[in-house]
Amino acid sequence: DDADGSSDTGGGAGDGAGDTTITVLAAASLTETFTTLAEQFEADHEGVEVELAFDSSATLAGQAVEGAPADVLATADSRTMDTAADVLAADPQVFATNTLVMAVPAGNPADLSGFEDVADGDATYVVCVDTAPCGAIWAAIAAEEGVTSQPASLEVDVKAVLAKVTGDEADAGFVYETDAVAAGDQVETFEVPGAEDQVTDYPIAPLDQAGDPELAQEFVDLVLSEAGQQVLADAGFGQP
Amino acid sequence: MADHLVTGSEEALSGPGRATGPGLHARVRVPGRLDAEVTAAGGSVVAVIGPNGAGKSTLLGALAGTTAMAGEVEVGGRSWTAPPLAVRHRRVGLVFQDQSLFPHLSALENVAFGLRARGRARTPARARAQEWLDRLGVGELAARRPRQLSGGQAQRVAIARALATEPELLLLDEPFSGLDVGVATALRIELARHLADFAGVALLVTHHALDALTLADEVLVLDGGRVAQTGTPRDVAAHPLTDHVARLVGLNVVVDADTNRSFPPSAVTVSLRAPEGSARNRWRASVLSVVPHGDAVRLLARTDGAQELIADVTPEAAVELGLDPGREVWLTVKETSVRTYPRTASMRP
Amino acid sequence: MADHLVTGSEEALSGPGRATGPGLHARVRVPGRLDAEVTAAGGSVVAVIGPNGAGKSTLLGALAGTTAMAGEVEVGGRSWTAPPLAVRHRRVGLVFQDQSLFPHLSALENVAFGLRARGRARTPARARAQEWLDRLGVGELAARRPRQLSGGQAQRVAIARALATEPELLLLDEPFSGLDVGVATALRIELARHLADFAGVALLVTHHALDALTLADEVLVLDGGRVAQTGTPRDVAAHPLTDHVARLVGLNVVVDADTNRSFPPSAVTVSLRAPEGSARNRWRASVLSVVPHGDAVRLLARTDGAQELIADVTPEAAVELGLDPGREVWLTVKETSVRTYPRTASMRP
Amino acid sequence: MTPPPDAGATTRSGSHLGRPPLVLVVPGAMAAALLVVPLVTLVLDTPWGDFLDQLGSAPVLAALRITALTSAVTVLACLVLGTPLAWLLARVDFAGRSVLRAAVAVPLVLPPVVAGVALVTALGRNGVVGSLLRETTGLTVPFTTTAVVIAHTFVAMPFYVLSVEGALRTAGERYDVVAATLGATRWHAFRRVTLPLAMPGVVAGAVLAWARSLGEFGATITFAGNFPGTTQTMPSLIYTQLQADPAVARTLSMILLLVSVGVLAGLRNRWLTTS
Amino acid sequence: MTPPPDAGATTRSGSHLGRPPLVLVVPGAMAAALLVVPLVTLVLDTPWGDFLDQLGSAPVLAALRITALTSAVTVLACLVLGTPLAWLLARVDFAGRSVLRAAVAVPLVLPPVVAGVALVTALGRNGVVGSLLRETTGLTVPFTTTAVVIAHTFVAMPFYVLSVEGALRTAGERYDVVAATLGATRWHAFRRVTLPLAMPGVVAGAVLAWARSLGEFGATITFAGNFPGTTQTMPSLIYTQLQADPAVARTLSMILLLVSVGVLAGLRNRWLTTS
Ligand SMILES: Nc1ncnc2c1ncn2[C@@H]1O[C@H](COP(=O)(O)OP(=O)(O)OP(=O)(O)O)[C@@H](O)[C@H]1O
Ligand SMILES: Nc1ncnc2c1ncn2[C@@H]1O[C@H](COP(=O)(O)OP(=O)(O)OP(=O)(O)O)[C@@H](O)[C@H]1O
Ligand code: MOO
Ligand SMILES: [Mg+2]
Ligand SMILES: [Mg+2]
Repeated sequence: DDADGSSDTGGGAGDGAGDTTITVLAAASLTETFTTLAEQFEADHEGVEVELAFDSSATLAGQAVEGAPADVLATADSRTMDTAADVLAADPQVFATNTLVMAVPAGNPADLSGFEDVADGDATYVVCVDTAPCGAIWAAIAAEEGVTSQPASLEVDVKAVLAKVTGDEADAGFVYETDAVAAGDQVETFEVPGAEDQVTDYPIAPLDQAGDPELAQEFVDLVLSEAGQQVLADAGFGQP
Repeated sequence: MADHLVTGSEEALSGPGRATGPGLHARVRVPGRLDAEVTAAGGSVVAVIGPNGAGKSTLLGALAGTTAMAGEVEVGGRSWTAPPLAVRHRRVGLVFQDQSLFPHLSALENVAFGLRARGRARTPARARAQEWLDRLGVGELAARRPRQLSGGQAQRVAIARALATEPELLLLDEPFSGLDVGVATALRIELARHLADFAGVALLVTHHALDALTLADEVLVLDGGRVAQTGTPRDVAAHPLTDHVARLVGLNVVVDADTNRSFPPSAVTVSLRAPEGSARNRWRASVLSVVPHGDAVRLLARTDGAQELIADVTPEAAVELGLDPGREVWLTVKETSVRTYPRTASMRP
Repeated sequence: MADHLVTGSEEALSGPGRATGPGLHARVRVPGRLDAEVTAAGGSVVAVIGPNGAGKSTLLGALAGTTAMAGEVEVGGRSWTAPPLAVRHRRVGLVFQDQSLFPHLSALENVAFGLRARGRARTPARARAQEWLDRLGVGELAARRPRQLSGGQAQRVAIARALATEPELLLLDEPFSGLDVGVATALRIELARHLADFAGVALLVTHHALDALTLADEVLVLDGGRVAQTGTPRDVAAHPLTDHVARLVGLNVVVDADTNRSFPPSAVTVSLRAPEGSARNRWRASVLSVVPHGDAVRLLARTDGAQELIADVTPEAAVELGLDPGREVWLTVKETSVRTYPRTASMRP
Repeated sequence: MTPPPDAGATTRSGSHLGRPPLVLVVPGAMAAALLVVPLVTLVLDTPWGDFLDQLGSAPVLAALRITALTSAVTVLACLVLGTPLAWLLARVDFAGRSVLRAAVAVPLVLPPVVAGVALVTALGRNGVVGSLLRETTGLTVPFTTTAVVIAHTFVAMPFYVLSVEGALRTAGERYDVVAATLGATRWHAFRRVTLPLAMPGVVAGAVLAWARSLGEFGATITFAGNFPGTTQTMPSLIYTQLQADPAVARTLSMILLLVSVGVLAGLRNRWLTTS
Repeated sequence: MTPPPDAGATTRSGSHLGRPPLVLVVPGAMAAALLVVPLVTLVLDTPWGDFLDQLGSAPVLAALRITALTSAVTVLACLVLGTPLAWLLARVDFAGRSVLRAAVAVPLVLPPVVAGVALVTALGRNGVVGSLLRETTGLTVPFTTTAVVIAHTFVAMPFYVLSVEGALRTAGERYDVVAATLGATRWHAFRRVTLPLAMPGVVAGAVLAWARSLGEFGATITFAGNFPGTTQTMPSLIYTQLQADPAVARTLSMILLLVSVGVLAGLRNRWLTTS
């Protein structure tokens, strides 16, 4: 593969002390955990720098296919990972799962008592659009549970849902467990019935165009390692 | 530049309590360009003459309110400066030196504009505008845009536009320039008729003696931003105080110490050899141009002292003397034809 | 409108093989506005006169290439129309009727523009521009923008701009309008001097008889978009074929069947009672205006037949007869003073 | 302006001035290529097979309706509110004018999502203005079609105002003065003189604003949300489809593109030739 | 233009024309409020505490550098390429002019992400032009700083071109004709007459393009990616941070906003007063 030329450009960005740079494309919901893991990786590998690019899974997968100078791809669902199958150096491995919870603004200003108040009440609530992974899960649960009310908005990603909740623009919203954890005391959560049957998988894989395939694999290994799993668990991710 | 700066005493003069009749009284100062006082009775026409850059257009702009000035303007007994009156509330009819027709409106719409702006309904405004265009001989061009008009046609539309609003103060900046002689004559008469019934004051900027003399009751001579002379047209024509006026009325004026000496071109005798006579009335000159002038032939010559003089001779004499450009001649004038009066120093730098 | 439409036979006339000397030959058709032929020898000055809307500016625009035309233009033996020559390659010096100075450039930069555009370096171009401004008496205004100039000052800058590029064809559209008499006179002389050395052809649009007569070798009279008369200035002045020219040269012209009858104002006698004489030379008229004219007094009167006539009388006679506007008078003219020549039907609608 | 010796009386605009120089044609053509080539390749790359199916589908029709409605109202808001603002900036000398002028340009600089956040801080139900509104009238702005229009107007208006201000300055104040001497109020002069003379700039500004409104989704989604039939515009729909099926998203883009090019080509040439 | 009786010779622009009418001031003020209020509330809502920390952090400095660089180059590209294009559209009557004019406006209508997709189809390494480039020179465009500039230019140029075209039309062709009679080539006339007279529109267009470039991230991320130090601009960084920590994102927005307002206020008033 002759993408090495362009990977130089990407590598050149690491204007720190490192001789080598690996670039990791990661779903936006992995921002905090992968930042921590990258630091850990750098500490373990003298002279190696980890560049992180976060975006929606679909965008990242598309970039990987276009030959983006990157070494590792981690997405928030298997379907998007499949769209990048052509450029994966190894089979993707699931390293984490996530479940949907119902979040309400701190203090629960709408006085909701649980999922039922939303499912057939007149609360203003938001969910992900069904083309996003989180939205697909919501759609499945909503069908299962016979939800009759309409959401106020179909947000493009889970962070947008969270923002509507923390900003108290919506009375409730359906987000991942990890997002609720990250939001801390800005939100309160309620369980969603049937959520445990609708977990989302987070796969990871090294890329064909990796400048240093060994390092790429080592990063994947770190994520799958016990230490890596601990970081993810702390952030609220489930174990695969 | 202070905008409409009015001192205490000036205020007293133009205060609301003091009506001074339907005329115009103005003291106008535009730094570096004009410092002049104008007074005119209601119904009178003032010709404003003076060389290029004398401040004529500046005066008109100041009165209309489009040029910032200090001083005061009082029209029809009402002050336009204390408190300052917005341009649009000054009932002026202004013919701009460059016409300034609205490029996006037809001739008719241009003339109707002022009427519409002052609240006239569309149909009567257009009918009135059409009347004015007809009166100025451009009625059939009503639908044209300014850029589809010739210079003189546009000038006529501009005049129609200024007159149509029936202003209190009529400001005409060279309204006849660019008009053909026939139209100019007709327009002079039309304007004279219009002005005869006109209760307000009209200021007419012109470079033509004829306009000043036929249309005006008063002449205001500007030079270098100051008033050089005022008077009736005949007065000013007979005793021009500036070279400019002398040339305008077709007199020769030579300066002799503190006096002006003026004489008509017909009083000048042209000969080929040095004639007798006092040196004061005798010049060696070279002919610059020779043109028919009525029944006579008019000669323009430049003296050795670089003074330009005009002389009228009979066509026969012109042929006899071989008066072609470049010819060296002697010019003499009888002392009896010379009018002598005090000279006012030109105020132009 | 066809752009530079050239028919086969016209092509033969103006084809590259056929040099006709350094003059101007043009046949210009602008539909609805102009259909005229102009021929002028190199070095000659052609005065273009005619009433407003006659097509004078259109002719100049067509020659400069700024107005689309059909026909051909040949200057200095070279065709400008077959193949069409771009405006910028036509070496014209054009004084626009409305000056058209670049508003964003100073007077100096305006004049230097043509020199710079034709490749002169900055410093010499500016020096040359300054010379021209000095020559036209506006040297000290070099740094001013057009809107900071008076009308006459701008006019002079426009003339300087047109002359500075040393054109092959000089097109002057009322260059003296708006100029004060002194400047206009000086400029006429300056221009006459310039034109004397000028190998190309100059076209001068004017509404002033004086310009036509002093500056021109040829007069081209336009009327209603057609050539009404051509000839030397004296010829045209002596036998005006259109009312317009008659008025321009200060003659009275009355129409009698197929003939023009012209007579000078001095040949008109004014009386209060009906005089003897043939009816043909006698009119009842009412005085429109009375103005000094040289030593005489010039009277403008309108006859019962709505004809305007001018008469020159002595100042004494004017006082004696009480010649004020509105006065009813009789005008007579001796048959011996009347010149009769064939009338050309006015081509204006 | 006085009648010229026929500057502009020629049959074909500019042809008598000689051929356009290479030094302008070459970069101009490069610019055109830069803009046109990606569009052409996008068109070539579009799966046209399901174009008609998509065009007829309910969510697409709903999104087209919302888009047409909100972009039209946005242009109207720009014309009604933005034109006076441009005029104030170009013609009236008031304290703080240069600050306001800079402030007007700021929404241009904000990433659309941040613009949405700004609108939430102001008009959200807990926003400074929004909470007041909610307390007094019980109304909330977000998640309504009105919110879409507000978001579009916030994002598009600066384009309109800057463009019109530029045109007003180019046209100059000269004819305003002439109108005043003829007794026109500023309002009369504005309607009958200032605006007609600046019309090419107004048209350009309206096109900019309309186009910006058509393409906007960042601020819209953040402030107004994304619900079919009320707040989901074509760009929002396209964006969400990009996550799921890029091919469908591309077809949808083509629909948006063709509709807007049709309107642009139709309206704009009409406007430009009459003005 | 001939010297007027001093339209514009007054001391304060417009003051002699009377007070601006309420019918213009009220909607103008409403427009200003709509644009300014959200900005003020955004400023109030910003956690200013860590402003300086953020400003000094390496990713922010890198993103600011990339943003400054790419937006400056974008404006340059607009000036150099877009001005001739605007001139061609305004002044030259060529076949397909109205089609080109519509095509130029299309990138305005595309949602930025779709614009990015279009660029990929053209210049991506499998794109029509991109694959050719790759075969002949071995170079690929995406994921480089050049790609950022191309994306920004693609998105910003239409704003520039439309604005300048509007100004050129407003200014009219009159003085071009005068210049031609004085022997000026079209290029000389363009530089010395056409462009100076349309300068307010050029300035407005440059501000539009610059601002659009500053705020753009949709097309950038899609076509050029989002890599710190090469392709991550401030808006991309803000977008990324919005996913992680909205408070930080807001602080970053403030940084972008303040920097750009500073530049705008500084440059723009200078340009406008001299032109
Ligand atoms: N905007 C301006 N700024 C500075 N000076 C100006 C401005 N406008 C005119 N002037 C100068 O003021 C003087 C008076 O100009 P004004 O236009 O009143 O002259 P004018 O008497 O109308 O001359 P003309 O017969 O040439 O029209 C001139 O010297 C002119 O150069
Ligand atoms: N762009 C145009 N479209 C149509 N008609 C025009 C256009 N420009 C001028 N005309 C008409 O053509 C005729 C000739 O105009 P031109 O400007 O040549 O007259 P002119 O002889 O220069 O008159 P003036 O002495 O008034 O300047 C006029 O009747 C005028 O109305
Ligand atoms: O983590 Mo996502 O792909 O932004 O839902
Ligand atoms: Mg003047
Ligand atoms: Mg003319």
